[in-house]
Amino acid sequence: MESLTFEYQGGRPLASAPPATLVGVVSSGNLEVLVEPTDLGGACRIEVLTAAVGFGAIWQAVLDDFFDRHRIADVRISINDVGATPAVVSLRLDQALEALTGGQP
Amino acid sequence: MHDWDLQARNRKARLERAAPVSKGKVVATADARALLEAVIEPGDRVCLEGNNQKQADFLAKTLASLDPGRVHDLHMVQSVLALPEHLDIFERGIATRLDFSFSGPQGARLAKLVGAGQIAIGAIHTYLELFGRYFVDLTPRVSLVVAQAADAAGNLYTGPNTEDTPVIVEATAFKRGIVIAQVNEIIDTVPRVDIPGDWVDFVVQSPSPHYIEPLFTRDPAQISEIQVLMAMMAIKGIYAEYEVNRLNHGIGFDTAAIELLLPTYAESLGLKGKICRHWALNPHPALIPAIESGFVESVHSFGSEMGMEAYIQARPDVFFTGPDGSMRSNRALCQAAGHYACDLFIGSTLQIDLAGNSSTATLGRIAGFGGAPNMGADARGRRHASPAWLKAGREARSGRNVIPRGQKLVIQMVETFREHMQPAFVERLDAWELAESAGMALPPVMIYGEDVSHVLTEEGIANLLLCRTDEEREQAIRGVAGYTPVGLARDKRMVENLRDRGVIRRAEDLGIDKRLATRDLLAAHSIKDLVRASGGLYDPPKRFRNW
Amino acid sequence: MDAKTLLERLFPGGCDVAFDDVYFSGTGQCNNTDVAVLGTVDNTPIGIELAYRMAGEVLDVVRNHPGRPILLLVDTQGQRLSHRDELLGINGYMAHLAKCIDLARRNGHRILGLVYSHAVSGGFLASSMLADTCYALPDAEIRVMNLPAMARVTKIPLERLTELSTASPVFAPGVGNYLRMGAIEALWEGDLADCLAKALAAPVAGDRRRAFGEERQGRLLARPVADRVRHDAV
Amino acid sequence: MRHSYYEDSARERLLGLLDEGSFREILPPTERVVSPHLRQLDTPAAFDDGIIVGKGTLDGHSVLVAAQEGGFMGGAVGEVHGAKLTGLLERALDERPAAVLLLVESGGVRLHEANAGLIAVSEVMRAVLAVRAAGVPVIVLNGGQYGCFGGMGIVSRLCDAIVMSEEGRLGLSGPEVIETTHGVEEFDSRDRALVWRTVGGKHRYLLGEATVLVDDDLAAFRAAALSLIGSTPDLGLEAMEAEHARLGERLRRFGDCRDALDVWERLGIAEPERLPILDTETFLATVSDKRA
Repeated sequence: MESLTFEYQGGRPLASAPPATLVGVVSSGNLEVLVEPTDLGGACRIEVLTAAVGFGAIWQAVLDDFFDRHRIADVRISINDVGATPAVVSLRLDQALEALTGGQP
Repeated sequence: MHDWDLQARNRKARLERAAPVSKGKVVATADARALLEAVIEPGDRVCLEGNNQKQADFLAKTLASLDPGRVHDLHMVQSVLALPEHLDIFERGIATRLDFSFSGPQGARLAKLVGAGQIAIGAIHTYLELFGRYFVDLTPRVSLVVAQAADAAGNLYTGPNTEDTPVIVEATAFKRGIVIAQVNEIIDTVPRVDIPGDWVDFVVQSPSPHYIEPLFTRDPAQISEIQVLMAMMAIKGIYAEYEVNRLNHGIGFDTAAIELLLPTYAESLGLKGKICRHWALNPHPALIPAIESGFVESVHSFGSEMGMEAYIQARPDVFFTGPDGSMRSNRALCQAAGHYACDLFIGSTLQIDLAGNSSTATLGRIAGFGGAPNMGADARGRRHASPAWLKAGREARSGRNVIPRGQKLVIQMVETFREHMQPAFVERLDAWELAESAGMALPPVMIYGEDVSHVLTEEGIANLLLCRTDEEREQAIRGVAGYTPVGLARDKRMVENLRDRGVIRRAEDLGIDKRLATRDLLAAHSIKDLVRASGGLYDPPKRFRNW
Repeated sequence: MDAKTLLERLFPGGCDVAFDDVYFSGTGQCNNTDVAVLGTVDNTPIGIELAYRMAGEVLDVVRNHPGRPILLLVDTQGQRLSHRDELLGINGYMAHLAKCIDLARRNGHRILGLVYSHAVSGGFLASSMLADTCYALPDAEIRVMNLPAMARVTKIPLERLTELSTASPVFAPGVGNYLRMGAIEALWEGDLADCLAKALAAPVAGDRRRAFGEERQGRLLARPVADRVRHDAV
Repeated sequence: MRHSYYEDSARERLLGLLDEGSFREILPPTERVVSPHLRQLDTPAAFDDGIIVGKGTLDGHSVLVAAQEGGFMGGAVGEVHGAKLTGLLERALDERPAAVLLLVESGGVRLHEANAGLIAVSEVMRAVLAVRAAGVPVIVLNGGQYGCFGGMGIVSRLCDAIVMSEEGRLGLSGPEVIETTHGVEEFDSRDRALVWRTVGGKHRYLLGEATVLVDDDLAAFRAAALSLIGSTPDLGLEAMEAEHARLGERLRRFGDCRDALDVWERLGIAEPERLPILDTETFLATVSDKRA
């Protein structure tokens, strides 16, 4: 198991503060993503707990791109991962944001 | 005076030695061993039938049980090393030399035996190459083949799994060799004659029906949403744009996803009747919904697939069937069809390098090639035109002062990471190391980069036809390699430039909403859905059922 | 301890218990009160016939001897593992036994369980664990799975499991672990007749195992989590 | 269009089953009440420990619901997971909803915390019976990919009714466990047709263990649950004696059967080998007067 934390600045706060949302399942090749609007002083914080050790650089790249796509602030994202591929991670993150904002930017 | 009839006299001597154990052409099951010891001579070139579907398993077992003191130094020529007995023959010292095409399940053991010096490999071929050499310099002296049934005159009925039998028997029988067939039953009249009796010397009933592997069945339940997305890109970004109507699909969940999206997604794009009408393909159960919805006009097959018999029989307008109603397959002819008459091949692989070369080789395993290289190669001898072929050719030649010609579409479809986070894109194929460690003349490349027209991943489609330099080609591949080390090392500006030029196209560039890429798009979600789509005609093997 | 010795020590004044292969049932006397006894011997697997038979015995006590306490003395290696038991719905037979024991409880029968030899998984779940209170002899064995098998299934190294099991009661076999986690009320030692008498006299108030687990520091989350789910406002 | 219950996650099932917007989760993932034991064994935890519990409405009727997530450790019961289920059932004693719905999907006890899981299942069993004794029906829905085995297989049969699809499986010991212990001759776990005709929904329905058999369709599960929430639990002596008689009759009638096909033939079903492939509607029509 490996624990990784990433923090991004410069995003925009959400229009409203929607309730927290969870997508995905903690199963082999999959992950769960919990997204919670919360006051982080304008930051977006992503905490990853993963069963696959040694992929920090790939997480960094995947999450950089995710943040570039959505540029959110004051959101805490928590991930429990069981070796999902970057494609699945990106998909779940996008789904979680979609579920959180109901498709509104 | 030169003697021009040595082969025929040798054949006669062999037949005479076998006379005591045969009644006409029929040999009792218990006498199979005696028969082989009578007709096979040390040093013979022996062809043992068995592809990745049906197996002459009883004759393989019998051959492996012979006394190496009497039968030895055989040169085996065969399509596939599938059964443990195929290697027992070498381990026991009965055979020493091998020419073959594919060894999937036995690849690791094969590598060990080669390493130990117990097998000398002549060459690893594609199916068509190997079949070709049966008529040039690898003609079998004795062939051990397999059929569903025989009559007393030796006429063989193969049922839907004709596969390699005709090409093996033709090469052997017309060069004075000996043909022995194992059959499930000996009956008075065969339902149809797949191999004429006067090409066959002996028939033996096997103690149990021959083994067939259901190799082409993919359970729709295991198709992922990523594979659905990739299938959407294949249909919209390639099949529709090139108007692909004649094609072959590799085996895999990626291609099964495409088959299952035809009646739903492709239909919604108005593509019925415009794409995917003619196939060189085994009867994939995943194709049933597309057939039922009227997408598919014809399918010719290398072999059959377990459980599809009744469905095929009920759809004679689509499949090639005999007067008895059951399918007639033929691997050699379908391989030729796939190579020359198809506009597109799409399949998966394990590794792709920066030039687009792909390989399924892994260290410690000698896997071979099978049919993919013939499907996945531009047919340089092709002369007839089609819209897809012409468009691909135009793209490859635009801006160059060369005479116009067409080109085949060869698509490598892979997720950037395989399971356990193994990257599909690599700087250097493992095939190089394998070649060095196994003393091969060349690294075993499945599909050469120069033949690949597109690389499709969940990140998008790289159209290699439009690349003008090796550097562009490399960046186009890096550009769809996602978060693999190869992908992360891309030149971002160059990749964006390639995207602007349409060399790289992402899902959004194709107008595909990724949110729609869910399993809901699949025309069947389970094997049971396939059974229902077939009107109850498809009868899947037990292991694929959940009812 | 074998069942006959056990019965002699539980009922020094004698008891009327009939053995039939691995099954036994009857009555014993404790302070002039009749106690229904049923159980198994020889570390037996509980299949559908045995579960059915025990359920019938419990129903018989409820029908014919209102209020009579029931003492469960089940020695089992767990449910019987067979295709035929699954075919006929062994889970339903186990559930039926559990329902019958619960019926007896609701009809005023005191239900006691005593693990005197082995108690494993399904066989334990459907019998003694349904008792008002369950006790054990100190040298009895209670488990779901032994550690080597657990290591195979979970793919966690055996050394790691063995090491952790010295500190955590949560997965390793052992009566002590079940005591700490609250599933075993107490260990019976010394005068077993006296233990039985005291247990029959003790008051009962619902399922207290979570509270014991928390008090004994063996199972810290079950009680607060269940309480929160029961009472949190939503 | 059908919406597959089998393919959905527990969360999707639960949201799709209840009236839209009515679900309120208790101890939601944001509370992060995770299993401490998994972390200790270097195994990933889930924020809801693989079970979602809460309240909502079903066609306006107030219900308490729990859904097990088979994808997470096979839906197995650990300390937190089990305590959430027990707590929810006990909540029914206070709130008296129209019913408690259990969307089961579980391999049984979670081995990583085996003792805690076993005790937890026993607490769930006691709680189910307490809720029923208080007059609140407990209804099981079983149609997930991982089936329902082990302790949860027993729990299911303690409830008022079981709704199954033919894809659902219900048993005690999983086929793999039996094969590992007694060999492939006893139970070939890879023979999926054998597995399903032994523990699958159709056989369970024919034996009378599943109350209702539905298509693998979320709406069909919802309709079946709705049809059952009015039932009145009966745990009295006569009811138990009647159940005892039924189970005894099953033993007498089918005790020597070696395969589900023997059972079905004995039930008087013509061409029993055809049953597995029939769609639900045809199956129900074929067996309507033949159930045990």
